[in-house]
Amino acid sequence: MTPASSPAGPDHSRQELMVIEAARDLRDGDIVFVGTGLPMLATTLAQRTHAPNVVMVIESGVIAPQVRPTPISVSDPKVMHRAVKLGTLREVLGCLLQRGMIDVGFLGGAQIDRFANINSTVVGRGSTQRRLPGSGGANDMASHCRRLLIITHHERRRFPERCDYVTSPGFLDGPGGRERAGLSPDFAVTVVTDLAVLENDPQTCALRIAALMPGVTVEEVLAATGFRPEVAPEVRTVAPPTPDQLRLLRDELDPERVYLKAEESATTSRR
Amino acid sequence: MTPASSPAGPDHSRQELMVIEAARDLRDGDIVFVGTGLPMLATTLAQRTHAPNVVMVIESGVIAPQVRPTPISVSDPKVMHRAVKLGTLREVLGCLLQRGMIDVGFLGGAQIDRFANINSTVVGRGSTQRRLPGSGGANDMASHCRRLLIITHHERRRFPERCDYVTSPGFLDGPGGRERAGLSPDFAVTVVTDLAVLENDPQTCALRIAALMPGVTVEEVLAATGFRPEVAPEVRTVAPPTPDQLRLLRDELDPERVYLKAEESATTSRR
Amino acid sequence: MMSETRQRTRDKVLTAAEAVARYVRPGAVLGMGGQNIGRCPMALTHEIIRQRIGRLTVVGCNLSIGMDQLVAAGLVRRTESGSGNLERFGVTFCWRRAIENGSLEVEDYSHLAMVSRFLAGEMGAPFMPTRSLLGSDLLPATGEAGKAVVIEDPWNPGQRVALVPALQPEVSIVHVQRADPSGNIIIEGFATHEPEMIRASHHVIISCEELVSTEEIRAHPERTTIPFLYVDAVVVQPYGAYPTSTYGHYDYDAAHVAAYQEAAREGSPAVDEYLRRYVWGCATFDEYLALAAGSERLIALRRAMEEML
Amino acid sequence: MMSETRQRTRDKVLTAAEAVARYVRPGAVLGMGGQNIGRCPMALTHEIIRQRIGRLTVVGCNLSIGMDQLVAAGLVRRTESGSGNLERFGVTFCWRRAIENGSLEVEDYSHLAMVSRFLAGEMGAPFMPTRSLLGSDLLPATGEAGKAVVIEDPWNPGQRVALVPALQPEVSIVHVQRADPSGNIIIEGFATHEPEMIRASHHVIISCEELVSTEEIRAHPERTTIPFLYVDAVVVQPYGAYPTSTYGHYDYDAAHVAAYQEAAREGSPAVDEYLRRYVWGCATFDEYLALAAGSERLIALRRAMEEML
Repeated sequence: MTPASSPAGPDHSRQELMVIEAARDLRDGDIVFVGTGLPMLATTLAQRTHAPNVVMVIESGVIAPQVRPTPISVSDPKVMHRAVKLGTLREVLGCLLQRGMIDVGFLGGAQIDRFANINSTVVGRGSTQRRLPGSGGANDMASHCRRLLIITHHERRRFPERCDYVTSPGFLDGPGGRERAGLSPDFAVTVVTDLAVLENDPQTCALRIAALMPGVTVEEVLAATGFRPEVAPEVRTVAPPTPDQLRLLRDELDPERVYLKAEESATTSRR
Repeated sequence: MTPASSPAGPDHSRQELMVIEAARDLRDGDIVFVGTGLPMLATTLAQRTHAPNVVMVIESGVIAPQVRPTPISVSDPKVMHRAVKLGTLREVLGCLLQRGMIDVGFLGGAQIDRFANINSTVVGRGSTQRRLPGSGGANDMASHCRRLLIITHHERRRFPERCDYVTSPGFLDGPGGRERAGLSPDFAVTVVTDLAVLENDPQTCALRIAALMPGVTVEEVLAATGFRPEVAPEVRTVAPPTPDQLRLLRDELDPERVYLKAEESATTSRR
Repeated sequence: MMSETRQRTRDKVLTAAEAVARYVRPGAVLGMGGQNIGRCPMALTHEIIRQRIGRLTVVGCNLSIGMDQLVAAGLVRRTESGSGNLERFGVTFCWRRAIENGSLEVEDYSHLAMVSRFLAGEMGAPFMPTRSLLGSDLLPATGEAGKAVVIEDPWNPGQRVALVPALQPEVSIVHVQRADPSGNIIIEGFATHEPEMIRASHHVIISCEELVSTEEIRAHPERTTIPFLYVDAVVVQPYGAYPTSTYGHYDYDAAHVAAYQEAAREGSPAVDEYLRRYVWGCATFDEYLALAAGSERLIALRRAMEEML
Repeated sequence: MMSETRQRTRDKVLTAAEAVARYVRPGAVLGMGGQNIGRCPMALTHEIIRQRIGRLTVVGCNLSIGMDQLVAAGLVRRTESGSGNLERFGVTFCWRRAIENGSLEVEDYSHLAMVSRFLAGEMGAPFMPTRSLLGSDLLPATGEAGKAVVIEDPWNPGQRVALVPALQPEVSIVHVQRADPSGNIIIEGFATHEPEMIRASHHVIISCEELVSTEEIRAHPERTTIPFLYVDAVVVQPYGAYPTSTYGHYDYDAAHVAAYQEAAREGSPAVDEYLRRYVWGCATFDEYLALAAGSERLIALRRAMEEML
């Protein structure tokens, strides 16, 4: 069942491959709602490779910028460089996102559960409770985007059976959950981790293993996942980076290694 | 009961005095929602005389312009001259008017009834029905201004007991009518005509005769009014114009006699 | 869904004939830009008349000379608006006649109620609350959800508030000062209901006085009124709002507006003759401009605007 | 009513100390401009801390370093927002600690839900519909009108929609690029939730990089973001958003943001020491700028912005 896999060589890190794999998921012409961090690296990488017409939209009111390396905030002047419009949060979250004009949104979160619900508000209960930044635009993205892309480190505690708090709706309680809540059912989720790519099963809505990072086994993924994901009928292995992808990422998109040095914490890659 | 009155001399027309009397009703600092025609002449006259800090707001999105003579439309470039902001209809009708920030609104209409309801939509019934321009911003002004000012020609058919169609709410069916409908009761109406000044009775809400144009009797007003207005306890006579007011009006505000030549029809002075 | 097929190419420059043929279909809900005698999308309106695209529902805040000419041409089934008039130049006479003789359906709102409907449309919200309409005959007597409904404010029991339904025109036509080939647009001066209407629409055709480069747009991103994402077609048409004015470019032509109004007031056959002569008789809007105004008059209107600012 | 007493004079220029003393009262609902590390109203925030005006309810979309310092100073009773964080620099640590130890009430919304509340506030509407929140734990479980309610869309029976209540802050503080003495303001670059929040507020204090003349405002009326009618006080304070950035003027100071975050993460006594040194220890914001940055650093931040654009 486990496909042939090549071990990750010393020529790239798993983190780099996560960004590259997420970039591959963007189609030319997609209108992408993105924050900073690894999602922005993935989006700019897509623009510089197979998807030059990807349009970036950033919550603070920035539309179609030509981002300069390497912004660390949605209000960083680097994300505003040569935008076609600098507007308002309402124009972006209301008139584009809720209006139904965004194809893909990038999200992060401290917890992602079986049905792709996301928690960025509070983890734990009672005295061990840890407060997180809250929704920001995340709930809005999950409510109104047609596709969600999540880049995250693969750890058991990040993938519980059920989130402690649902900040952003995935498929809620499963098939029909979104319609019952009043949300559009035209929705799909892809989670790219350092171990695998998870996607929602179109029938059950649950996240399942769709691809493995080179050298990773299904068993390793299951061991690092708090719920037990199904395995897609044809699990592929994530293709290795091309030299061009690596060069762009390292030399042009994050030359100072602001994000590529180490995996980000959930709070900073989240928007 | 009828106060002493001096006949209108040849030195000014009744139309001019209507404009001047309406101007007197504006207080310094008032934020005034105004269209073109006689209301705009009255507002600019107030600005040039006793109320220099009157702020004009115009539906098409114009805020605090220094109007050039003589605009004939709310979209006329002459109303936009040196505005502090040229914005949108939403900003003006929503964020100023409905937000409760407008002190005075100028309205016109084909019919004004006993309770100061106004019709600018359709007059008559069945085959004699005559279609008018509709509400425009009039319903919004009547719904959200604290004071309404109406300048109109005094004719029986213009002052029916009840409007054929209530485009803009005055006091609706009388005391408590606005609250019952969901509107603010903080509301007053003044109607300046070529014969008299009508104001709502604070108790009954009905329009009553508050002042007479020079040389006009209460009987003349009653004869020209479709409903029977009460007469206020102390009816004053409208003061004659000062030479300065007349000069400003004739030489600076409407030098081409676009509006001052003849009384306007209801449809054109209406906004 | 309509919005799925929005134009995503970066060069959207088309002729008026191409743009109208591609995006305005018979029976469409057509959003109209402009107000009274300001920035009415006349070049695009003439093209719709030239192509005789009918059964339209025309929507806007103030509907003016453009809507009246569409009615005169027999292309309008229904209007939804806050008003129909040209202020000092009178009402929209063909519209009035069509309502009075029963050949046109009309749904009356206030201007704020119409803007609120476009606001709901652009926000992807199903309706918008307003305290306009309450108590007036603009509010339907029945509680059925149609033109508007009244509910109780959940936060202030006993307080009534009206809800008006979202309006998303199938296609809107708007004349602006500047646009780039990809459809980034700059509206100078007053903007009426256009930003909300444009963003609410499934398709948008823009005509503009000047085509500017995308470089120029990116150099001043805070001046862009509407980003290219909402726009399907850009038609370059100087004087495209004539005989109405375009702020910063030219004044309205009172004589020609009055000439149309005279024909419109008279009705058939005067107004048919107007359309035959000035619309169907002209292969392009430039032909119309030459016939109706001529270059001297057009230059004078430009000077009049310059003097005014 | 608050809105009745809006400042109507034409010269609204005050010092930060005067403006805050006049318009921010203990217990107020305080609207915060800015986002993350962009254009946070730091000069006005420091002044509130200096005057120790407490029991505040702080509202905004993203609440950031300004809110966190108010919390650190013990002046905040409650927040209503979409998030509290500084992105790459971490969360708002004092806020987090105060929530975790129960000393701060918090009402969580999404950013769109907060903007929708300000939109309702600026429109004079009692609430705003949204399809955000639905299905999530941000939506309260009970149907009671508080944080939000769910109703059925009257035009699409069976379709649920959330209503969020209007929010009209008693006073908002916003730092902008330019303003004139009467309070016409120009926001350059991104504007986040500020236009809606400003127009929704009963009182507004603006700090600005540059004071411009009303003549200059009137020369380009389409560039005015907010007309003077909404503004009560104008405080001229160059670098008034430091250590956050002001688009077109200067970049953020990563070192100083990080220094605050280190103190904030540590909590007492480090963060008290920060406030003592940089806020209570400085009579004015200019003193703080000299102490925290110095003119060379400030010039370097200005250059960094110039290079970026």
